[in-house]
Amino acid sequence: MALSRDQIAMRVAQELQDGYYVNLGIGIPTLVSNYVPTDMEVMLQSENGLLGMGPYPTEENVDADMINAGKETVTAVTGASIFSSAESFAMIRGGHVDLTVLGAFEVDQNGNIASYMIPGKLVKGMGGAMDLVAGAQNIVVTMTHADKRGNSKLLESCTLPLTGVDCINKVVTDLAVMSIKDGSFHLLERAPGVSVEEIIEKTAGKLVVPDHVPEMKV
Amino acid sequence: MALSRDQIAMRVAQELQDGYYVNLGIGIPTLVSNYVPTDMEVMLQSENGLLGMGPYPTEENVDADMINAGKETVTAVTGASIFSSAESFAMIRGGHVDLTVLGAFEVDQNGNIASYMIPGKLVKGMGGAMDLVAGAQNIVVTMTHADKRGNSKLLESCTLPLTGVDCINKVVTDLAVMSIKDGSFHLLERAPGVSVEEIIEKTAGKLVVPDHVPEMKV
Amino acid sequence: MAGFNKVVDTYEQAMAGLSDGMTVIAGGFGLCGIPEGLIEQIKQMKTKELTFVSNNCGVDDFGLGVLLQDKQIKKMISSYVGENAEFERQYLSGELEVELTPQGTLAEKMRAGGAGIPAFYTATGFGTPVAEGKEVKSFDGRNYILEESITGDFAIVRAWKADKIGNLVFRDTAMNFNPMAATAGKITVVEVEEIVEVGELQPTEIHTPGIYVNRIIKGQFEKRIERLTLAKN
Amino acid sequence: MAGFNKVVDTYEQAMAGLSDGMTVIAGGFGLCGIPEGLIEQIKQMKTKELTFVSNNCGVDDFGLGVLLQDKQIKKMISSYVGENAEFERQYLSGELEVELTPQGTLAEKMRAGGAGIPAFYTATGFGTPVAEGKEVKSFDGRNYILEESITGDFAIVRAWKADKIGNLVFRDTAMNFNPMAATAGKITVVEVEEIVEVGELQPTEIHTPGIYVNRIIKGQFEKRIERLTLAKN
Repeated sequence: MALSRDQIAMRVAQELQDGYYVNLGIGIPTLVSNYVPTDMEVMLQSENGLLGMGPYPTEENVDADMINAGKETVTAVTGASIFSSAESFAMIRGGHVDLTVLGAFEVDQNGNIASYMIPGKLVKGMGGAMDLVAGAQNIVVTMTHADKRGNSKLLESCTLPLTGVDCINKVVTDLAVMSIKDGSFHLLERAPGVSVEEIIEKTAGKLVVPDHVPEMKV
Repeated sequence: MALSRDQIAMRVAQELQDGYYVNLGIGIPTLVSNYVPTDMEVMLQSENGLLGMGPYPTEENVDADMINAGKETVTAVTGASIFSSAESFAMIRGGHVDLTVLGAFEVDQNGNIASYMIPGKLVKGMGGAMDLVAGAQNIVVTMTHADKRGNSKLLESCTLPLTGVDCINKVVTDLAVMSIKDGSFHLLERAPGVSVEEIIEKTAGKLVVPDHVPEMKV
Repeated sequence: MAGFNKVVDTYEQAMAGLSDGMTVIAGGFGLCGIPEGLIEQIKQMKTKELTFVSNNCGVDDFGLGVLLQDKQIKKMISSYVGENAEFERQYLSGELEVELTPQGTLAEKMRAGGAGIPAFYTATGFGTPVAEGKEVKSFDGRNYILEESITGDFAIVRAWKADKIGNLVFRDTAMNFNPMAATAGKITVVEVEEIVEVGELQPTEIHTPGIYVNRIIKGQFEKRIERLTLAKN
Repeated sequence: MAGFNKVVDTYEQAMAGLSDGMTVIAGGFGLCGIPEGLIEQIKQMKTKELTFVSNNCGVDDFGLGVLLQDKQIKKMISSYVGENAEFERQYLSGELEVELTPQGTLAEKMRAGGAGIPAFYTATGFGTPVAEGKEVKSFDGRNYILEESITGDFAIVRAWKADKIGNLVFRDTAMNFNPMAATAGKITVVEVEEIVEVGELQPTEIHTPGIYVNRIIKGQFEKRIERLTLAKN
């Protein structure tokens, strides 16, 4: 069965390692913070200028001056640092963040990503997404495998304006975990109960399928 | 009579204005801080990362972590800020310093300056001088009008490797105050008792001399 | 003798000299850390044809959004816009020009503007619509695009504490774009929560040295929250 | 589980992995704010053919100067060098390569290296020997040269206080090049005067966030003064 949003986040959480600095995008990526293994420490970077983002505040701790990149009120963990947007993106652009998780409209077999603009609709802007995909060495994209009409979002070539080129290594969808290299998607894991055939059918880009495709553990 | 080093500094101090941020180079420029008019406030920038440099410390206040760009022990005035070298030169390169005073080997009629390198001698480096001359809008060069052999240091074209091009507006020497514009030195003032003829004789570059050349007040 | 005292008493003095067609760099991220009173003063002044450089454009009735009603803004240079209806209307009708700029590139353009760096290379945006018309150069086998810096006729900044000579400290994530904005204005105006004695701010804890600041005014801030999110239970 | 604890107990651990031919970026200005114990450790390791990026090269018997005796340094990238006799001898004999770089350009090259900016334009050095072989471009009628960024295999840094997760605070003008150096090393090693509890450093007062730091060691510092100057009377 296709994974829920929380299950996708749980699977992405398995990509974390102890001591990782992690930037989580808006939406499913944000949920990943709920599933950090208890024997592990990670620090969350929020691109508006906070390293060491903590949970949402209680009502009495709400502070308009303490928000995250999604403009939500948050707290800072003990040991957090706060800095300017230039410093924050120096950190991101300079490749100092260990893992970036973000959503997308489309990803293609060459690691290109389209995530900020649907022509004909109002363009609201790329925010920090272009910097994040250009700066990170290690990016996981989370999204549904296909759109509501059943069209694949894993393409031979992105159709929408790009957020970045040749930058995505890994995609976790509601159906599968795939790596991207050498111009192909590589099927690594399938969602529990989901058949390899369904994944093949819903992947428009070139997909390399090994003999054995294990089920994800979520 | 030719001015002493302190008299040159006194004359340069007349270029100060209330509220100026000023960078003073090593040598005669440093002496300028002794002649800031008492009805005026200026703040001294030291390019190793100090805005608001104060006087030398007393013996009990010496601190190895508090030095100026000449590596001398100094103090900080009340209201000083301390920052990194990148921030310090952002300030300098960005044109935020109101006045820069520095020494030179040669200056020419096109506002070029040579101050860091004599071929054949050991080259010790330009330090911050190239950034200072490129960043400042308002630079005063202090030097003797001629070298020990009587050769003019105010040239048609610098002979030594340049520190910067087309960047010097004003020169204060032991003999004269000159501005530089339109490819010429312009004689503004002469040292008390120094004749216009002597200045003309010791200026190798093109010198525009007005009918009346007032004596400096030092 | 004024010396280094940069405190002004009125918003009129704070924004004196702003005129039609100027470029204004504004600090703030969403509604966080914005110079509320300076924006209101610009609204009062009815200055037109302004270009604003700001990460966002506020909401309908708060932040830079309030300047849309009288069509004071000609152009926005931002990374993320469109949290309000009037913005959308003016944008779609072509009345409002928008130059979308990646957030990190925007921050760096402001910093570069203040730091005398006219342009820099970044991988951000290579191969995307952002790269259109820009120079591309390869370093160590990777492609980068050339981005030019930004400076403004004015910068409007919100800080937490200032001393009267313009040394600034920002509060928590209200810092955001404010330090870079402060460096990039020909005239930098800072609206602060508190004016403290000179010497009260420790030299190494100052975020923005006073050299960048021209005018300081003590403000009153609503500090509206854009997305209130609370811990469950 | 190590988590974010970056404190090491020995200088051997601090500099583990340094090998012949590597590039090391060092903080410090003259003898102020230099990582004394890390330099001594490199001397003990007898690592050769090193390139050092540092504003200066110490004096004969202190700072980076001590690495000259065993000819451990192949190349210096600095703004001002030659405060010692052995340096001069090796330089003039061609044993030591020196790349003179304007001080502000050097600071910006380190910052750019850490910030993922491969190159930037600056007016500094245009028309001088520094510009030789570099691209020139005009912006708004002024000429600028293209300068490439610097990164190192290691960065060695001196800080005042660190918490165990690597957040740093620098003391007075011992800050100088240290914050940029910290961002530009593949492995950044910090020698500190004091290790404090996590949480003791205020989030907005941290000069270098821990993300840039790989290893921390508590040092003992001589803090030699290069030019003692005292007030008269």
